[in-house]
Amino acid sequence: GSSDSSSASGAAGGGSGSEKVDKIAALLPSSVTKDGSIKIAAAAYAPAVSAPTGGSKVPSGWDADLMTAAAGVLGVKADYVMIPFDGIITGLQAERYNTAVGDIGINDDRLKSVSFVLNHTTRDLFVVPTDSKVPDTVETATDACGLSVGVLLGSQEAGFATSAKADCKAAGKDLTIKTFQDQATVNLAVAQGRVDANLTDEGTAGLLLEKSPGKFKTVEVPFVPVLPTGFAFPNNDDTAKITEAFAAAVNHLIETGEYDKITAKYFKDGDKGKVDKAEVYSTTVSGAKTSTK
Amino acid sequence: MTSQAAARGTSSHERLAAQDKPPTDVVQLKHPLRIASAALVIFTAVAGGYSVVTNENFQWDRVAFYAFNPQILAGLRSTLILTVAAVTMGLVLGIILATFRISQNRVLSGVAGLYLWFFRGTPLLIQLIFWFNFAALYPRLGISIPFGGPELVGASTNDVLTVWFVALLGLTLNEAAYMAEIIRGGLLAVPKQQTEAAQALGMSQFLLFRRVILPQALRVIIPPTGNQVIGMLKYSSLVSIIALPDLLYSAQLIYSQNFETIPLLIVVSLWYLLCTSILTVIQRRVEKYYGRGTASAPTPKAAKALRKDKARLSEVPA
Amino acid sequence: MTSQAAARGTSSHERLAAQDKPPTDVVQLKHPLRIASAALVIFTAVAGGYSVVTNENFQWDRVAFYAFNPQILAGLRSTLILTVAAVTMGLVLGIILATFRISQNRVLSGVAGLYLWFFRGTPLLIQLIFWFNFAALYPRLGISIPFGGPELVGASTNDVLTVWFVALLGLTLNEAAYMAEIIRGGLLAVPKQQTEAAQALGMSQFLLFRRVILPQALRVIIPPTGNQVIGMLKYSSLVSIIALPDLLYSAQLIYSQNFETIPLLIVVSLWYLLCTSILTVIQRRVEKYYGRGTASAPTPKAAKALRKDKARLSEVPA
Amino acid sequence: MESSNNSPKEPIVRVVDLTKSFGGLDVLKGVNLEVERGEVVCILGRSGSGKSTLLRCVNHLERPDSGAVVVDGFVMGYRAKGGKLHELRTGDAAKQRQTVGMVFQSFNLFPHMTVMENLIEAPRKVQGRGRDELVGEARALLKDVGLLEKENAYPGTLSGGQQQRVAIARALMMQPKVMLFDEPTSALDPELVGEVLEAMKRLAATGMTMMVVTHEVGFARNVADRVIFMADGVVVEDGPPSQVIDNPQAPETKTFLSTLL
Amino acid sequence: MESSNNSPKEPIVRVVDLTKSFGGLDVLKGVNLEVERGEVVCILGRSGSGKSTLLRCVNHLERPDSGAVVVDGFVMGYRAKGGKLHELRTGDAAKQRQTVGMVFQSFNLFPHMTVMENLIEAPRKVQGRGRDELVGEARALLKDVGLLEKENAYPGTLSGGQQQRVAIARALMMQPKVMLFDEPTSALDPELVGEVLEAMKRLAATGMTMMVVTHEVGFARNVADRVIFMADGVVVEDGPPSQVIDNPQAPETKTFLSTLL
Ligand SMILES: Nc1ncnc2c1ncn2[C@@H]1O[C@H](COP(=O)(O)OP(=O)(O)OP(=O)(O)O)[C@@H](O)[C@H]1O
Ligand SMILES: Nc1ncnc2c1ncn2[C@@H]1O[C@H](COP(=O)(O)OP(=O)(O)OP(=O)(O)O)[C@@H](O)[C@H]1O
Ligand SMILES: [Mg+2]
Ligand SMILES: [Mg+2]
Repeated sequence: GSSDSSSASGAAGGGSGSEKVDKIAALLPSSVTKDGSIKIAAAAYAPAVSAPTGGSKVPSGWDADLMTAAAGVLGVKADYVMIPFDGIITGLQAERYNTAVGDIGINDDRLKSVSFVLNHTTRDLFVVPTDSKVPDTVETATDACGLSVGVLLGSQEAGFATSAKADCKAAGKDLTIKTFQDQATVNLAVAQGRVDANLTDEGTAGLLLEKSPGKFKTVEVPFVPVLPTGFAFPNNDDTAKITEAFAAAVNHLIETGEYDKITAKYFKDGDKGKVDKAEVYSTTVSGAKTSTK
Repeated sequence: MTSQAAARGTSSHERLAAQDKPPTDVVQLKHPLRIASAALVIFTAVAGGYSVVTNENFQWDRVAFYAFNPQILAGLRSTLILTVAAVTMGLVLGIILATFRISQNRVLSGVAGLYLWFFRGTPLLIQLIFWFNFAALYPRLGISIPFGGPELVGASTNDVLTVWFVALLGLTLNEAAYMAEIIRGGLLAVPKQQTEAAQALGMSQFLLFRRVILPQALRVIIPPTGNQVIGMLKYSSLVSIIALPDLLYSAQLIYSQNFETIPLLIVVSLWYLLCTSILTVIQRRVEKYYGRGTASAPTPKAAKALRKDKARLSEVPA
Repeated sequence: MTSQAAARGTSSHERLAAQDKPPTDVVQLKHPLRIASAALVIFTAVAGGYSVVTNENFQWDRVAFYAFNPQILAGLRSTLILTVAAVTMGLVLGIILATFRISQNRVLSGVAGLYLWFFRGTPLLIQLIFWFNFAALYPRLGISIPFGGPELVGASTNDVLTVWFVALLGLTLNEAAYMAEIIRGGLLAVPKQQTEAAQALGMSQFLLFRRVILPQALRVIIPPTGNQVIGMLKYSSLVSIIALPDLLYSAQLIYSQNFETIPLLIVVSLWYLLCTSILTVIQRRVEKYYGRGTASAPTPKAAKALRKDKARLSEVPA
Repeated sequence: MESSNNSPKEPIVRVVDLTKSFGGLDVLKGVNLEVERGEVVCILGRSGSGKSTLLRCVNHLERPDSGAVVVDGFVMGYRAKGGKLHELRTGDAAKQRQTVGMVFQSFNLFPHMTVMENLIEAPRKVQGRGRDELVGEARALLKDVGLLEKENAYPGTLSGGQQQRVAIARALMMQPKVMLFDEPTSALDPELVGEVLEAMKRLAATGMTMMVVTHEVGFARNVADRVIFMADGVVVEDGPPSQVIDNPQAPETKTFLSTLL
Repeated sequence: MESSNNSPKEPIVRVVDLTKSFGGLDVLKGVNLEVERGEVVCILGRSGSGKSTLLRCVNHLERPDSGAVVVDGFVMGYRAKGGKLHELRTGDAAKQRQTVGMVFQSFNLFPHMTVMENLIEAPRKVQGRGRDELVGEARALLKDVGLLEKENAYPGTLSGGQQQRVAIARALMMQPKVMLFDEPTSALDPELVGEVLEAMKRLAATGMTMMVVTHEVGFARNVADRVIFMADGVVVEDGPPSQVIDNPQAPETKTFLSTLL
């Protein structure tokens, strides 16, 4: 492990609970500790990840802050690169990055290519214009038929929308899906009525309502399962070690209460998605969960 | 001094004596470098090809699997429709703009200039986002009394600016700016004398433009237009920003879910290469056709001037 | 018959008798349509401008707020650096490719042809994604014995292909393909006689290329190169796909959080317009410079041919 | 070899006090001139004396600054009405030009049309005449100039002399009252000059009114009824060839002819 | 007005059994020719007879199909060694061309260089000589052809005759042993022909060996030591001007000269 205990933790995110813990840091594989920093792909997806401002290179947001804190516990420098959401998994596969943040949902498809450390669960909602005729709750997928739904390219929600569309097809109806390349464009599309609803996670929905007061409201969608989300890691020889280290770091943050502080900062109405324990999801690490089912 | 210059050029040669017959056996020059470089290039190509074929990261089986995927084919169709429609409409609008630009009327020419400046000066991507979100600026489109007067006829912007409409609008307006410059060049390339000859025959402005100027300008216009079509085929992929699933975006939609990025990009590249190759062949054909009658060039004098008046008896000046 | 034709053209005129002096008072033609169209255009422009300025959806205060945002300025810097670097390197590679393409050596010319076909045939976007994910295909870059032999020197692909490297690589390889065609056109535009004149003076291939052909070709090459630079300025925004924060992507990063899409896009458009306008002015200057010495054209005969030999005494054939 | 026209005294072209300048340069400084019906007038003068500009004013390719050109009683480019000249719209001015045929130095055939298409295009589209009738007429004219077998050739494949003869036929297809020739042979190789002059000579013999700017003094002497000498934007000499060419009075004419001989 | 050379009997150019064809067209069909040091040889012949091709073979701008050109004892384009001709690399062939200067019909000055740059470019870069020395030499040559005041002008601003005189000076800057002229005046307006012929005549008087393809029979008669008449790829007549021009034997020569007179 690294012996350099003074190694800088992320400047912005670090709090009292993110000092280096040597025992946990020792779990990191040498390929990471070698140059004292980890390369993190971050997809701007407020409020999970917000792009850095004012000369800083460190993004903010609950997912990013958590990562920065975890890096602090592990005693490595958090070296962020902002990338588009749909570039995350490919970037990991190309081993361009050691890990990635961005409210990345864990699912079986993704587990074929990458591994995760659970850090949160996310509930999805429809965001609709305030004057929308969509009812306050859409119970089943078939209740959503006939709508046109905007989703973000590469997101889990895009996957759920696709399966809802299949359900509608089976019921002899249809559901229109529009896939946009960034969340800002989805928002504009909803605001202008180009799509009826934006299927997105709770955090994003909260932020959107906050930034555009009076324009939007949320609609509950119980037919969409609650998603585990987490830090993503490439599948390679070091996966077992690095996921173990990060799981330990997150667990440490949960224990010290730092985890609660960070999420409280970004979820105004109280965070409904907190987890008790960071688990490893992987198809290559023995002992890890291999499926979300 | 003269011998010095000669010595420099020819010092190592075997000089023939005045009455020696020069040898007749010729030893051709070998080009070892040329052969070596060719060999190197061929070797590199073969090694690269071998590596591409055998590297399993390329996942050729997945490439084959996706090549005729219905979503991909639908995307290809969208791309082709967009390209053809945008180029055609861009051509028409471009002709209008070009005639405005070279018109005597300062206002028209100024307006066309402003148009070209704006549409050539901003990225197509931004133009597309703008049109797509035009409803955020003007929720209703219609004709109304300006400066705050009431609306006469109108409709909701989003009802008018559907995704396809926006895509075509953006691509066309952009393409028209480039086509206008190409067409202007073509029109200016037709000699002024052609206009005069047509006028002298009593032809009206419109007739002489349509029957004399335009057909000749086309010869100059066609080759760069071919390039524009090929360019449009590729740049039309920018419409993915407004969620119109063209060829590339259809692939992105698939790989963003299943992460088979590389094979899907290969599929898309192959389709693009196929289309551009076909277009290139068509372009050559069309160019040939428009060269008809002018291959042996209508410049009456230029070439002949050099052959002319060779035979002239003259006394040398004293 | 002759009178019939005349009647058609001039029937409604007042015919002068043989000894009438024609009137000298001239009533100029009015151009009501021209004036009306100009008025309409100016009116539309003013109304449009008024609407843009007063429509609060444009959020001009936010535009002003973001215009000099440090992130935007940093993005602008990246865009400019990318443009300059990619065009410069593309030019160098383009010269090499163009000389390959017109070379007598079939292999070199074939390889260059293949290069052009591939890089002009696939969208830049795909090329960028490819290079960015090259590590997924080849985790290590290096020189090794081909067909599966051991590696001699090498490095991890991702260490070599940093974001900036990929961006420059992608843009340069693509740009080179287009520049090669432009340069080839320029080289072919230099008259063959210039080559012969230089050869007759004992110049070597290299010298004649560098001192005679290239400077003259530049005159033809510069104008389309200017267009390429302006194009590159805009198309370089595609590097946002690999998360290089250029001008456009910097704006996207900001509006992805606060959703102030429209004002930020206006800011970006204004910067692009400013840069392209400046580049256009520079382009005009450079074109002028390279026209030096050739403005009054070195075609010895073409023009003069038409003035020549006018005075000739000849008998009419019987 | 005096031309055999029986000169009826009726001017078909009248140029009255014509002036024209380009920028600051006064090119025509008050030209007065009459051409009788059936007359062949050759215009001589050194380069820059305004010969081409004069011809271009006659068929209103240039608008005069002042003065007027009257062809067959109509003021070119204007409608004379109530003692005033009302400028014609471009469309009407174009139609009016039908009465005047013009042959240029550089032929100016339409390169993308065959010889036949060159000939019938304008009469069909401008005069709205039938294709069949025109083809027959065109063949007759091509036969006259000895180019019947070239009707489907493109101009680019013809020699300069052949192109110029096609250009003459093309102008005649419009059945003009006057034919203008602006140095019709000066862009030709010497061997080809003869055939064009021959065609013009035959045209003159049909009684066509012709104004010919030329440096072919031989042609002027043999074919012209009248020779006009221009210098510096005015007519300095006007008379039968025997007088102007062989016995010039004005010093400009003398100098000019001496450089030719 | 016979030229004043004192003809030393030593051939500086020898053309031996030279053949050359383009595609299927045999342009040179076995040309044999010798030019003595200091001799001025004019080559006549009708268009297409192979005159230009012959000159271009002499300085190896064209590679002969068979036969050879020997200039000052060296086979152009080859190294004669062990009874064989070894082809030179392009670089060496280029250097070898220095011994032969060539002036083209269309001047071919470098339009992007001033007159002075045109003159000193090749001797500086090819022969590696110093700038100052060359500028002095160039000024002397420009003075000879009467163009000293034009040294900083671009070729595009010169008349054709001036351009051609600069082209002659440019070729002379390389200090060649033989000067080739390919119709040096045929692209010139008639008024300008004289000044170029005059420059050539003065060059001949300095004792320079010259091969001149020309149609200026007057020049040939006055300046040439020998006139060669080519027809259909071979030399059909070769002798002093008094013989070839004024008393031709071959039927081709007779026909050719009769068209000129
Ligand atoms: N469109 C124009 N713009 C400016 N100057 C012109 C124009 N047309 C002619 N000129 C000038 O007017 C003068 C007379 O020209 P014009 O062509 O009538 O002379 P010309 O007698 O026909 O001479 P040439 O024998 O050379 O054809 C010349 O100096 C010419 O440069
Ligand atoms: N590079 C070439 N390729 C093909 N044919 C050629 C080439 N150069 C010359 N020829 C042909 O060879 C023949 C002789 O050409 P050459 O130029 O030597 O004739 P010339 O005697 O100089 O005629 P001119 O007086 O017209 O210049 C011509 O028929 C010409 O078309
Ligand atoms: Mg004229
Ligand atoms: Mg020749």
